[in-house]
Amino acid sequence: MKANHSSVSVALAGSGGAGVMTAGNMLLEAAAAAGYYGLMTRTSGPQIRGGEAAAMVRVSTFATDAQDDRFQVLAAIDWQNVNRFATELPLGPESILIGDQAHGEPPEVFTKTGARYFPVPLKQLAGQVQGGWPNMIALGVLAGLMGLPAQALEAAINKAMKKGVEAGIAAAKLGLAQAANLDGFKLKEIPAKSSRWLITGNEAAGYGALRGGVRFVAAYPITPATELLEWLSPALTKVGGTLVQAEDELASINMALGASYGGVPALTATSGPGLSLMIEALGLGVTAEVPVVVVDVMRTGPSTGIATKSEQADLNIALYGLHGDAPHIVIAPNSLSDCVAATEWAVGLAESLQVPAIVLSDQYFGQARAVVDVPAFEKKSFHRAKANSNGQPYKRYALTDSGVSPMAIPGTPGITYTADGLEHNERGTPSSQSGDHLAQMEKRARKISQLDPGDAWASIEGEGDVALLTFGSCTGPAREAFARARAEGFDARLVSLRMLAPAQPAKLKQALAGVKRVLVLEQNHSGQFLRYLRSEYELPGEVKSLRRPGPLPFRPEEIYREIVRP
Amino acid sequence: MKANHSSVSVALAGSGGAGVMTAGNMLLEAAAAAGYYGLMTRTSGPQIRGGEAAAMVRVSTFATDAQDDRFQVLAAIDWQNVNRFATELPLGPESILIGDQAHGEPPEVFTKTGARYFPVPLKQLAGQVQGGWPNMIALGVLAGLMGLPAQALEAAINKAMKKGVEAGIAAAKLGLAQAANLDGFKLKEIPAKSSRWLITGNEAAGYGALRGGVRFVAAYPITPATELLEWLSPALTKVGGTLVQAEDELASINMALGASYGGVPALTATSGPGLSLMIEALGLGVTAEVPVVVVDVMRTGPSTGIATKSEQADLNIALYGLHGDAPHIVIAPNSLSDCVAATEWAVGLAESLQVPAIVLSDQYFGQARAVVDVPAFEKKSFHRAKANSNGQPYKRYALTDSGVSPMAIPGTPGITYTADGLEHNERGTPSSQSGDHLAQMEKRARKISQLDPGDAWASIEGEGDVALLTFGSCTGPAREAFARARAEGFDARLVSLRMLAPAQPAKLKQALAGVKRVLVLEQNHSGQFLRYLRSEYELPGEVKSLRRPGPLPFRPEEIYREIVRP
Amino acid sequence: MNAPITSPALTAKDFKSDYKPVWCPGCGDYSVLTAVTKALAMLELRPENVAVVSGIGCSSRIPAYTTCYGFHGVHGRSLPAGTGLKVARPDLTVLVASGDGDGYSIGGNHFLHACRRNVDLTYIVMDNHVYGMTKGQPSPTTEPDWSSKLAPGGTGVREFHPLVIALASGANFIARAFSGDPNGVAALIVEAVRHPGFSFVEVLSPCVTFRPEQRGWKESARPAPVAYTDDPARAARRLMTDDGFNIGVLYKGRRAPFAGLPAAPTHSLADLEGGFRL
Amino acid sequence: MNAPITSPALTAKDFKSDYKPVWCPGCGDYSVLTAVTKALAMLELRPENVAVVSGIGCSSRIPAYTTCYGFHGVHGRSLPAGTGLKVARPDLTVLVASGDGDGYSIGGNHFLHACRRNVDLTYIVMDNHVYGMTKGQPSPTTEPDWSSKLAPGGTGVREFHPLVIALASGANFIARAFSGDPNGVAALIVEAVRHPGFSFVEVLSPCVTFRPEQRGWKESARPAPVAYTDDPARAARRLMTDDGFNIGVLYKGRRAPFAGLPAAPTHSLADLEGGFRL
Ligand SMILES: Cc1ncc(C[n+]2csc(CCOP(=O)(O)OP(=O)(O)O)c2C)c(N)n1
Ligand SMILES: Cc1ncc(C[n+]2csc(CCOP(=O)(O)OP(=O)(O)O)c2C)c(N)n1
Ligand code: SF4
Ligand code: SF4
Ligand SMILES: [Mg+2]
Ligand SMILES: [Mg+2]
Repeated sequence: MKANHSSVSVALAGSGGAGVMTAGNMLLEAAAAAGYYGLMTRTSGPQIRGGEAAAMVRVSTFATDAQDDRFQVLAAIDWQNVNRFATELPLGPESILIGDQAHGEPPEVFTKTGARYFPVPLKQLAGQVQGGWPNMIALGVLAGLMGLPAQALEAAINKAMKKGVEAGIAAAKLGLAQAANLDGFKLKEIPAKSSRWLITGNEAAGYGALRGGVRFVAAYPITPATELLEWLSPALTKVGGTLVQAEDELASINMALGASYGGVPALTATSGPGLSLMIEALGLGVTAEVPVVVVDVMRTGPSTGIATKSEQADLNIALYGLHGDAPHIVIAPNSLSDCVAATEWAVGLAESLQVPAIVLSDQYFGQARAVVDVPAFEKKSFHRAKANSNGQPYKRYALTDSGVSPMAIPGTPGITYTADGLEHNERGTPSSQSGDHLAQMEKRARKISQLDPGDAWASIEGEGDVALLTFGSCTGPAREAFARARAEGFDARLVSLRMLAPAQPAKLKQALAGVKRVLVLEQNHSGQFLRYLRSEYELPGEVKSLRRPGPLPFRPEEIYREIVRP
Repeated sequence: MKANHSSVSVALAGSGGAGVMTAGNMLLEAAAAAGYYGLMTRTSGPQIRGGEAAAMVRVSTFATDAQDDRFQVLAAIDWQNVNRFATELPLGPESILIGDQAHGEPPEVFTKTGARYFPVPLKQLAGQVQGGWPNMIALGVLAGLMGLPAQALEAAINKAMKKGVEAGIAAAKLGLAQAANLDGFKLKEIPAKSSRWLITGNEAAGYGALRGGVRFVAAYPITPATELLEWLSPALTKVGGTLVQAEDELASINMALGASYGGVPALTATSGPGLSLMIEALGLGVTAEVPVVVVDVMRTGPSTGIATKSEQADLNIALYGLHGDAPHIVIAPNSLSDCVAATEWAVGLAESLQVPAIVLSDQYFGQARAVVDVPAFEKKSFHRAKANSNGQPYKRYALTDSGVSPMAIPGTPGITYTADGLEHNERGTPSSQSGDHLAQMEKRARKISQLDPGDAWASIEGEGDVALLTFGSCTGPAREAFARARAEGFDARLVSLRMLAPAQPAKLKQALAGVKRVLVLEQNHSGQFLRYLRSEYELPGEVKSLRRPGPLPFRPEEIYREIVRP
Repeated sequence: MNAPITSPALTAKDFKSDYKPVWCPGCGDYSVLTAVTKALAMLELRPENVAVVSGIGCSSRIPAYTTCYGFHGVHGRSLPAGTGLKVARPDLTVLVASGDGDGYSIGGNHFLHACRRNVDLTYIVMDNHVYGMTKGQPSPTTEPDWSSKLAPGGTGVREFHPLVIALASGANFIARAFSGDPNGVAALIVEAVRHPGFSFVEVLSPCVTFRPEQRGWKESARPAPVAYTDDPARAARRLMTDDGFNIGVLYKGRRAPFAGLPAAPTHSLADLEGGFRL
Repeated sequence: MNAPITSPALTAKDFKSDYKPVWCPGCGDYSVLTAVTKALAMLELRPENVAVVSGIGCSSRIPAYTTCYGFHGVHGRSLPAGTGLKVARPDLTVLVASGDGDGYSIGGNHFLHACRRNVDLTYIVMDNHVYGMTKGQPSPTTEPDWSSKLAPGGTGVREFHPLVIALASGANFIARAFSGDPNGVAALIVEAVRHPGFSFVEVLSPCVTFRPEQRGWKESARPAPVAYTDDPARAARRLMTDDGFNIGVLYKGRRAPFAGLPAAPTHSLADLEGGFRL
């Protein structure tokens, strides 16, 4: 068996209590310990807890947060209801199925892909080790199939298990031995190991918030944003901040506004249903010019939808959901690890422009765990312009050229004022005069439209007269598709937008100069991104929409085909 | 003085308690009694009650709900703070100012327009009548200046006053006599009097709701939608329905959904801040396929904005405010009296497509009172498709060709089901399968996209290679501008969209065939309508945006200039 | 389309659907489901004349597990939806089901106002002192010192007292039940449905997954020591000092329920046009 | 930027801004404004160290009429905004102002949870039993038989009892005031601000425009016949039977307030990265 794979994807499935997530996490840790990059995503049945589940682990010699086209290995502790995951676990004739004869044959939906079946007596082998479990045998088999070294596996088990380490290691080694008998998918060696983190998108966004200066968070739990909050709660306490669990999302966003009005950068995190409830207060942030950040970890909509699955369909509400003309910021991280920088940036923009900012993450980023290179942080400084008394009557909403007016922070004498969601004049006094309304509308629009995001507005890769436009978690598979095309000598342009609002027509125009064919890639049904692009930009050449709703992620192969299509 | 005016606009201003609204209403009634069309709008200062106010009355020989370019007469009981209304009361050199010397001279902001000032001793004259009031004198003056007959004035006073009718009439007659001394603006005679209503847009929308079959309303008061609810409350009781005052908008929209689920067509009315709070539940209506109608009487935004003034800036939230992909209906009445038919239609569409519908009215329509021709109602029948047991397992969300699936109404045996905002399969059972999600997304999109609104989607008037696109209350001044242009031999196309969602690209394409120049008219700052048009349609030729935020309405003259501009 | 008068009596089984609940094995909500179906059979209702309305949460999944009409709405809004339904359709029996997060946290305002409004429906809250569905965060009824990922060491916030709030807001019937005794829960639901106006049944329903210690509720729950009162002041005194484990009807009021849609119109649409006509 | 230690004592006038209120002549809220400014002077605070947070309504216009920092937010959300502010800035004195519509109707849920949470702020509700700003609709405290355009003949819905709800939810200080006696209101606000935790002052503040009969409140309001209690059960009994016109402090609790932002960090950001590092 040659070590010629630069990426191997395996899935481990089984019913509740089988320990597939535990084993999946250890496999990821083992891959990391061996110097590889890795990504783990998960899926489970409808049960609140304990039903069938699958851990999907991809190990690679290159950094990626995308799932591959197919899984090389699907292993199952048992096959109970695993067929429900068939669409999420694409296999091919080169794939192999691992299962325990004691639990019957693999479901037809998997065997009909042409995947070869190799039974392994997981249960029986586990019985050979005192305190051994079938999932640890499976872990060993999977690690062995990829060619992960035994030491890495041991290290991972040591790190993860509180008790039963010996038994775990013994069982995993039995699994490793089984793998030696099988045709595997050995990973290429990875040369130098860079400095890495093991992190989920939710943790990354939480950390980005803290880097941006957030010290107050108010929130209401909601899948798939809850882990972001659960990571932030103790972390905030450590850095001198706090998290308040609010009674609902109306409270959480208004608490955040109150704290921010008090001078403390503030954030909340939620998903679609919660964002819906925050719309009114976001408008208050716009009019009263109080910075605030909302991280929307998008899930499948509309309404309650599918709480545990991903989709990119909150673009409309994020961009256009507010009543009235309410200019604000919308930022989308374009990789799992970019959740750090994108959230930090959003906080900086909110603070420096005194405006609400929405970060569009999604369930895919939020709940996936990946080995990533430690991000290089730029030293940008975004600060809230604070006012001090100069003896003049204070104009909170002064009509400055930039549209930004220095803000008085409670406690500062001589410049007290009332922040107001009613239309107002420069002093902040409510006004129903059309002149004041127009002047303040223009001020609020100006501070957003004058913003120059530099190169941060998008990541642009490649050359050529085909361009693919996308955002968020579709970027990962697109990057991989581009790499494949490029490897075959076909270059094209990948433009992944990070700044969705304000739109950057001049920059996109430049990025698309000379382009003849535009592909617009997004994970939703109605083409929200396409519609947004059409309304804000002039797209050159022939435009094709590549879209489908969640939860199935785009695979590199399908994007690749569209890029190179003659 | 020749009776050669087809339209006269007058304003009566004064401080709190001066009775300007009472007099304005009587003037409107008198005009109606004399066979004219009329329109009354109002403005007032920031005080909750009693501050300065102005009644603006336009009387005309043709039906219109637009304000004219300028006021022919500005009368003031006193001038206290009336200058605050200067931008709302445009005057010209042909205009006249009426005021009482006892209250000083008219403010410079009015005199500098070139308007001539004619003092009338309102107070002193009122003193001549036992129980007489200056506002009744002013009423007489204004009626006289337009040439309204004394009988019409008497009839109006008789109708409006509970006591003091004699004194009122006597005072008004003194005013009439004063007018005889002045150069007035006599109205042309109006030939045959058609059958008319005197109605506000809010009443019209309320009546349209009842015509559509609405029998349950739940709502929370908000300016400027409150009068719609106040009209509906007793009216509903009469027709066998009811109105529940909810604790907030979250409750009102969910109550409406509950009633509608029970088979009773249901509605709520609100304005921007309230609509913001209804967003989540509207998504539920989409996913669970429960019809519901929301009338959004738009006011100046964003946030609390200017509660008492008009703007067309809730288009974004109405079209795109829902999280996830949530196809629904958005309808805009294009005249005050169209509030009846548009709302009735919205109810019919919601019911027959089992989907939420939003009606975009605005403060201008809602609170203006006008003499209108009794609308001719089409006999369309829109019904909710109801299911009955046929012995088969009931599929509430069956994948029909039309996308509409017959709905079981509680009480019907054999076909019970659970309506669900979770994604589900045809039976309504929650499902996180991508296949079910896609199928249901397509079903929900299909029923909207397959809808053929016939000619009702827009009103299209005129010919030529210039087209003006607009919606809602901008249509009135546009119609008047077109009439003027046409009178000068310059024809153009006016397309006022009534159906905003779903978009009707094929119909608009046809309507714009051959057009070289497109004007897009809307009353908001960011060009929401323009952006919507760009994203949904291919606009031919050169496109120009005519827009400004509220509250000042567009005047026919400024639109006219843009149409005929070489 | 009403059921024929001679239809045979139904049993609890006829009210249980064949969907497999997503609940964890041992979850208290299974017994509540059993109790609801028993109660409906005891009330001699037919599934098509009953609607079960809920919000979002493990507990709020209950409607589809019955054979009644169900409305599984958005988080926290079960009471408004149930209110709209009952006012519009006074002929239906409406049960509103909720959890401590759905009903007392995000839905707290509707609880206050539903108690005041006194629409004739029955409100059943499955209280497990935790957010089960979102995997273990503190709810309003959670003890202040219960440690969780979101609030390590506890929230420090005093528990919400649902029965006291219900009484203070004007609920017309207040009972506490324990899911460990499904027959007892059923009997209380029957009484609640029969009582006119807004009836509130708080059901202690353990979350075995995130609050396994609640298995101990079996030991704490006991019949209330005294019979219910119809005097709000007396009920207040009792409920303010109650330890949360007295089971039974605790208060019954005599307020008249909120009126539903009138049976028949008194005017035609044309009559209304009269108001506009010149 | 703190005020110099030697700054001269301020008077009520120093807390009154020069904006002309939009209120109707005779509105009870004028006296509440006076009382607030007097109380702040009596508390020897400085305007820059006080924040007045409100929602939407006539009453909610109060922040800008003071010289303090003000936050005039959206309808019904004054308490969350005030909570966020006070938790983030424990050094400030935070007054939250509301009306019976803003605070008890749309804002009812935040009221419940603010009482429980016990953040150290003072909540002043100007209760006029009507929606003044939107021109005369029934509020939660409106009498069930009060006829209005929206509810001809009355809503038929039982009034909301704010003090009972506050107590039931855990408020730490409960008082009722009457705007007809601004000095009395001021004294109660002083006491409320000084009491740690969540202090609730319900102020009967007539709407002379839509409820002119409330001018008669002058006759009804009287000092509470007994001194306040710190026993919730006793307070409950009193408040349940109280006719709504007993003025004074009615309950004082001893719960510890909710903690604000910690004074200093214990870790650096780099420390947190340790958790991700491989
Ligand atoms: C608007 C909104 N916010 C948050 C959520 C996430 N959420 C779903 S269920 C739930 C809590 C449920 O708790 P509870 O009512 O006690 O039900 P349990 O699961 O404990 O039975 C939350 C916060 C949501 N679905 N919608
Ligand atoms: C979300 C939302 N809904 C409704 C309104 C309209 N509104 C403004 S003030 C108000 C009621 C205020 O009543 P209250 O708090 O008693 O204040 P008052 O005017 O009586 O002092 C309402 C319903 C609004 N501004 N925002
Ligand atoms: S998580 Fe708790 S409440 Fe939810 S189903 Fe499991 S045991 Fe029941
Ligand atoms: S309407 Fe009533 S509450 Fe509002 S300012 Fe006037 S008197 Fe005061
Ligand atoms: Mg719970
Ligand atoms: Mg009030």
